[in-house]
Amino acid sequence: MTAASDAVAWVLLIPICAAAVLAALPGYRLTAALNVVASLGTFLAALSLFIIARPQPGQYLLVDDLNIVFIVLNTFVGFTTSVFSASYIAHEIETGRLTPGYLRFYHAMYQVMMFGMNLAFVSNNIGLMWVAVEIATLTTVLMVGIYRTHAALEAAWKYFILGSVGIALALFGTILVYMAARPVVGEGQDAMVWTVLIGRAATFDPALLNVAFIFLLFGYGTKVGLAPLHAWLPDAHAEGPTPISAVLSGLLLNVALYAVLRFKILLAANPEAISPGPLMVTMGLTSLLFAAFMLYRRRDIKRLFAYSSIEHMGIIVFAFGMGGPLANFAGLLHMVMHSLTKSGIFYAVGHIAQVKGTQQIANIRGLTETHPALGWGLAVGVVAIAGLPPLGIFMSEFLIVSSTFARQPLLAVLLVFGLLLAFGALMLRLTNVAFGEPRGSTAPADASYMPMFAHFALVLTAGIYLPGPLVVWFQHVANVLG
Amino acid sequence: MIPGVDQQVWCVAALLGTTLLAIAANRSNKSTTVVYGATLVISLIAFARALSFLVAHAEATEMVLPIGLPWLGSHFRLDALAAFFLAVVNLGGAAASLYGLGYGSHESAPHRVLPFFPAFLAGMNLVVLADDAFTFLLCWEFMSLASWALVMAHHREADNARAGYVYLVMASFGTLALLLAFGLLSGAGVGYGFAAIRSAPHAPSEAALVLALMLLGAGSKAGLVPLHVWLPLAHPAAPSHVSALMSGVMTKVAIYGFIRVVFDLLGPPGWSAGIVVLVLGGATAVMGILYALMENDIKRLLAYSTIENVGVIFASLGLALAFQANGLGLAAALAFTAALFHVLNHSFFKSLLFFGAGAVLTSTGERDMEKLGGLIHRMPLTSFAFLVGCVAISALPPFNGFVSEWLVFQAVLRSPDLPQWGLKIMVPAVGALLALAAALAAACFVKAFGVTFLGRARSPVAAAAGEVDRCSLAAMYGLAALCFLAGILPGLVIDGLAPVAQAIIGHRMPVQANDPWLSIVPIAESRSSYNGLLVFVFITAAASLAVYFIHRFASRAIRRGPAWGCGFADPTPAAQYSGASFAQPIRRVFGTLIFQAREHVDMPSPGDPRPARLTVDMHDLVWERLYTPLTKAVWFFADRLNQLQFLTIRRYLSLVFATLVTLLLVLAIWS
Amino acid sequence: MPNLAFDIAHLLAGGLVLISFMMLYQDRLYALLNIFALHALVLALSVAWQAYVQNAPHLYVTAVIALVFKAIIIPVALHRIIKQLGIHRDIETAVGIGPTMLAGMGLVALSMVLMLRVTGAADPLAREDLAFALSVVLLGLLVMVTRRNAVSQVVGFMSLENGLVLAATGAKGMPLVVEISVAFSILIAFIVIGVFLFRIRERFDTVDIGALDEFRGERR
Amino acid sequence: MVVISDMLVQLGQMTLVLLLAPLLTGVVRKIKARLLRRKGPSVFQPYRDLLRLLRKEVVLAENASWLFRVTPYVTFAAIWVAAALVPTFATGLQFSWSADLIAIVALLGSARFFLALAGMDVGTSFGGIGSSREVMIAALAEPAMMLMVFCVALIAGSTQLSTVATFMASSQVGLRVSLGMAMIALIMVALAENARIPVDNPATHLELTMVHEAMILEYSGRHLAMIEFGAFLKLLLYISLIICVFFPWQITIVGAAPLSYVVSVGAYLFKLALAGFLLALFETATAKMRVFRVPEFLGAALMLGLLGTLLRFVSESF
Repeated sequence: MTAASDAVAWVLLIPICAAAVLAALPGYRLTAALNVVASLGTFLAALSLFIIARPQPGQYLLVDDLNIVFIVLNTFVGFTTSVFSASYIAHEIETGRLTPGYLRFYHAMYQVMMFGMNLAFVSNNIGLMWVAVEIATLTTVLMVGIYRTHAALEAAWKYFILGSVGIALALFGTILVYMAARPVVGEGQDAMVWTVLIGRAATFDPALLNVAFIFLLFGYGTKVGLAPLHAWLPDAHAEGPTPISAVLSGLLLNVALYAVLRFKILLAANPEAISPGPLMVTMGLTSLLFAAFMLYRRRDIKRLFAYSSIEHMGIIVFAFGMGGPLANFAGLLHMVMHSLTKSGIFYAVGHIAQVKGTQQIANIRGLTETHPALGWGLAVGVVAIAGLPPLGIFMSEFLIVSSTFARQPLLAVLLVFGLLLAFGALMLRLTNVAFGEPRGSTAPADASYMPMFAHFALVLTAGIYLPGPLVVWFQHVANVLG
Repeated sequence: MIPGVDQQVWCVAALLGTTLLAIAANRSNKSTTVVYGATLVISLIAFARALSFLVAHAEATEMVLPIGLPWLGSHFRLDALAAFFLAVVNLGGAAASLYGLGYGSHESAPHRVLPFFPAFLAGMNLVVLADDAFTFLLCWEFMSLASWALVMAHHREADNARAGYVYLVMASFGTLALLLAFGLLSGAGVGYGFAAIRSAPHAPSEAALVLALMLLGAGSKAGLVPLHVWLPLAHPAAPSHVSALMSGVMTKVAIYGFIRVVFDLLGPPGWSAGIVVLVLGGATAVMGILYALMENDIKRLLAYSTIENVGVIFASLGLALAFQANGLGLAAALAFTAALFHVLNHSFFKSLLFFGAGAVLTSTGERDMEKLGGLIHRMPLTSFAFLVGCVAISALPPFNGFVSEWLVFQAVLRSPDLPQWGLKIMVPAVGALLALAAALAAACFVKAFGVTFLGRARSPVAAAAGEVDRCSLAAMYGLAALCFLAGILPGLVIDGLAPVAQAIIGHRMPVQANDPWLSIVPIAESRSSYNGLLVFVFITAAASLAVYFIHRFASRAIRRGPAWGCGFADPTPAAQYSGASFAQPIRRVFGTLIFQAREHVDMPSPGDPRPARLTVDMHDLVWERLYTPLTKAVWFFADRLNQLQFLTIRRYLSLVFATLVTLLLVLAIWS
Repeated sequence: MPNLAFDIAHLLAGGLVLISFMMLYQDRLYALLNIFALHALVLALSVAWQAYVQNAPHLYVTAVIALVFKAIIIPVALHRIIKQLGIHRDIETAVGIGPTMLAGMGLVALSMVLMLRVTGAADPLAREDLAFALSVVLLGLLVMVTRRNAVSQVVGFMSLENGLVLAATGAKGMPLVVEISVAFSILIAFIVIGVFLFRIRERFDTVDIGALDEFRGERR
Repeated sequence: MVVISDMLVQLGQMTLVLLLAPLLTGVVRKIKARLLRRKGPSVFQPYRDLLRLLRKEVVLAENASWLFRVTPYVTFAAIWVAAALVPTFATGLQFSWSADLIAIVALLGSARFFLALAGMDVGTSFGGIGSSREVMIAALAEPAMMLMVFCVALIAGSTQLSTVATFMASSQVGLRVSLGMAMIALIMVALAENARIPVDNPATHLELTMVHEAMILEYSGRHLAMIEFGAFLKLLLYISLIICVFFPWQITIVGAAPLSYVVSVGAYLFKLALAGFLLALFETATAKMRVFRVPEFLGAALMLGLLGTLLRFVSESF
């Protein structure tokens, strides 16, 4: 075994082993610390993939330019969220919303989920990827319902049912891809291996691929949260523990998106198949516009940002749908920035909701006065997510809009309309929450600000300066995406 | 040392550093002095460098920083146009900093102002320096963001929160319009660098679209009607020195953006574009000043007056476009110079007036003119400076406002040279609008000064007001002196603007320095000329002569007595003419149509002890016809779509199923 | 012989589609469960036939799972749930039977149109199989969408899943088929347990709108 | 030499307007009185009034500020400078290039601006009424005036009054519709600006109907004298302007023989007297209109000005 395949193994082994240990250990301080350590270990292992030579793609595992971006992002946000989670959960234990027993379950599930997501990224087998995505989904279902309140269970149930249908559709799509590949590649394992498929995709049957892509787009798109498949997303975000909301928005959506992208590449490699672009553009725009309108009537702060995630997923899918080096680059950048920003926002929102004892927007006011760090943190986050400079999302939106306008002016106008709508809604809420006459508790927040500010610092840096190697990398990936 | 772009960028870096310093020294009580002191020094240096660039007719310099858009870098460039606007920005910045040194000490929440003030200045500097689309937009929006934070400084007042919100949404709308414009300009592989955009050919249809988008984008920031609605909300909400910057300087940065893209990057977009800009400018000027006249909040009045001045500037830019499209270089240079001159002038007197309003605000705590009055006795120095500002902005000789207005009229009078009938007829018509706006402006500032500073105090706070601190006064008098100097020595300014016109239009106005007696002669002496200095000397001489003779040979006795009150002795100050009543004749003339103003008189019959009441019902039609329906539409759709949040799982599944089947159907039919 | 293999596979798959239609037609719960058991039985036969034809013994495992779990355990469990929870025996349909049947026809036609475009390079067995599987999947979804009753929705989901298994086994040499069928069985078990645990009598979403207001703070 | 003679002409012009202005008003008043079958005061009565006022002490309202005291001199000076720049009997005045027609309009605007402010200084309702009505009238009169300026300037190709007068005196003008319209516009503006009937009544003593007089109600003594003098000058200025632009016959082009100066002064005085007679005749024949009818009156002037400007293009194209 080479060092490289070791690193890949570590990325998968650390979470799964940690999950086993965490399921057995009592005491929340210890488990929280262990959770952080395990997440850090996974992150470091993933980071090492950057440095050392990559392993040859095998039957099951693969590390290439595309997924390494996702893995590193995934493990990083996983790590910061575990830090946030430690302080968040401590508060939940104090207030008695969670019992230590559930906590053990929570930490174990956290690591299983990380395992599932990492596996989805590194798998070279479309079947394995499907399994991994489903593991990640099902664990989050369990975590969403962890509070055992009526609303939480309802949300989890909705998530579960809609997710299951999504699972089924994605599987059907996967089978269809296998069927398309079999006459060319031959029976058995090989016809599901990604590296083999992509090499010979041009000779696959286009009709099968077309139908397959629609099913895959629907199956995985349910998890991306594209409208009208989004229904589970807002409730799951709003009712679960906030670290899970952060992970859902920041990571799980990316996992599903990654799967969609993989199949998009596959489809694009076949000249006779329909081009996936228009389909993705349509769904992206629909999601963007729909979510933008939905933002206006939100009264729950977490559900607000959940809809904002739908909106941004719409933008990202739109960008990838437009294709071309510039839009793909922008889409990738947007995805990374959205993950960092949105999870950062959820860190802030988690503490805010704890301090104020409510998630109702109407009951939270004047945060910059009572809790300057949280209030300004949230303000920076919302400003970032709304696409204002000098933060990273501005750059990606700039590239998406300007590159689209030159090619499809009408689409760009619609896009801009959606962006402006969403901007208006977000700023309306921010104005109420961060400013004005303070309302609600003014007790000092017992919060860990590090994860939040670390994320925002990264986003700020990226908005002004992207390191050269990273850019080259992204550009390369953008070219791969076609 | 050759003035170059690197020095300007260093100044910006220093400003950003000041921001960090202000964040770090959050609660220190010295921070006000330190921050404003630092911004004062930096702005002065930047101003001096920009000015020396203009005077030296230096070559444009460029630099690239490895930040911003990765494969492009951040391009910065200092050319004549940028140097002029940098001078405007930094002079305004320096004045505001000086004013802030005094005014800032009254600030209740300095930690909400200090960090953003230098950032705002830096943002405006950067917009002017930017030389690629990404950097430009980034800085543009950064400028908006910083000023938004300043608007939100006094966030507890609900009005301010709303103002900030409207402002930010409109700013974002503008930025997105600019984004589309740049998307169009940089399309088809041109790239985002300004140099590349400049050299690429642009089709006429594209040019028209870019112009429309620029009018939306830069126009919304500058305050073109009907995109102006945020301006009278946001500018007054900020602390006064920031209001001065926003009104006096930030709108100029927006105009810079318009000039940079339309004149420089796009090339002249045809004469019909000129008509559009011209008419929009004229309409904006009249509408803006009418709004101002109806206003009784002194800062809002000033903000509306900014809209008027922006209209004047756009009208003369439209003239420049029209002339340039027809190859009338000299006339275009005249109109363009007039626009720039007005940019400079407006930055002087609008800052001055906002400073004055700020002084009144600090001293009385009141912005409502109906509660002020008689301040000329309590604040003599402030009132004199404010008076200078009022005279200047009313375009009265010998101050600077008149000179730029005069130049605009001279440009209007070149309209017979234009070949197109539309222009021939529209140009004098817009000229009439501008004349109307100028006359109304005079009326408006008679009201502003008269109600605020003259008469008797209408409230105890006004009666107890006192003079403001020296720093504020120094800032006001500095600007007042500039208003005066630019008014009596306009030739110097015009010569200073020559390199800008040369660079952008390709022509320049004749050299004025050689004209006798420091006159200005835009075209030829037989055609028109003006000499502010002589007019000033004549008036002074004539007045002094009269004073001398009368005091020497006639009477100089004075007796104080009660004012004539039609037989009523000592009526209350409430019996004075108020701001609303002052505006009433003009409201009757214009208001019925433009504001749908209706007066309702409730006159009790004799013997009825009720007081008589007059209520005036006015409507802001732009809000009611444009923005309210838009907002309503958004909320209507939001409400409708919101039903989707409350479906049952089966219905959600049906949604998924229906979409899936639809797509499969499309696939079946299509392929 | 190959002809016979094809004919039998074709017959069984077509039978599945037919039984799906019967499910659409049913408006009695117990009858629906019985028909589902039949559905599972036919699936088991079909899978077993594929195992025989493809000479893939591991598929027998899938067949057994289908037979034991879906044709016996689940219907029995659901029978009990219906009794214990006292669920109405009539199925509340959201759309009338007639239109539903028509829609079902349309869906089958759609699947045929989509799948028969596939070039003959894929062997006809797989092609027909896929067309039938797609029909079953879509009909299963249709059942889920048109029925208001929780149990019948579960049944719809299971018939959808049967379609997946049909497709997977029809795909010659596809790996992981057994694992997938096991995973799905567990998933279904979860759903059934969920129905039982949450006492979902009539619909998946028992939560009334008032509760939404109360818990979500979102108002219509 | 030329410079000195030019200077002399300029100085002569300045003193001339100063001396003539009260006389013109006196003449108008006299003619009006005669038309009304009254005997009327002497034509020199305005001089006497001025002298009387100058010698009296000033009664200042308690609340009056420095602005109130400065304004009379400023307005007087501004109007005087403006009047001195309008060619009366000779073009090419030494300093005529220091301000063109637009600047003259603006100078008058300055005078009015300060006067309106002074009206608000004391803090009574009458001053306010006067000021607010005055600025309303000005807000309409000024654009009308500017349009007249545009019309004339577009025809003459210059805003310089000397050039305009020279051009108009030359034979290349002919009769033009647009010029006629501009002239009517200018006359209407002049009536409004000088507070004449039908816009305002200079002789009224009922506060509520006053415009100009209400504004200066608080003035007395030498201050009032200055303001009155300013008003005399303004009337002269407008009439001179009409003469200079539309009837510049016999105006002396600079550098002509001394005799021509005498002729042109004579011609100027004749034209002035004629204008004064017409003004008196018109004022006697019409009644003052309500204040809120004034916008319509001035709106008509504005329309005429605009029409004149537009027709100018039409007539040019023939």
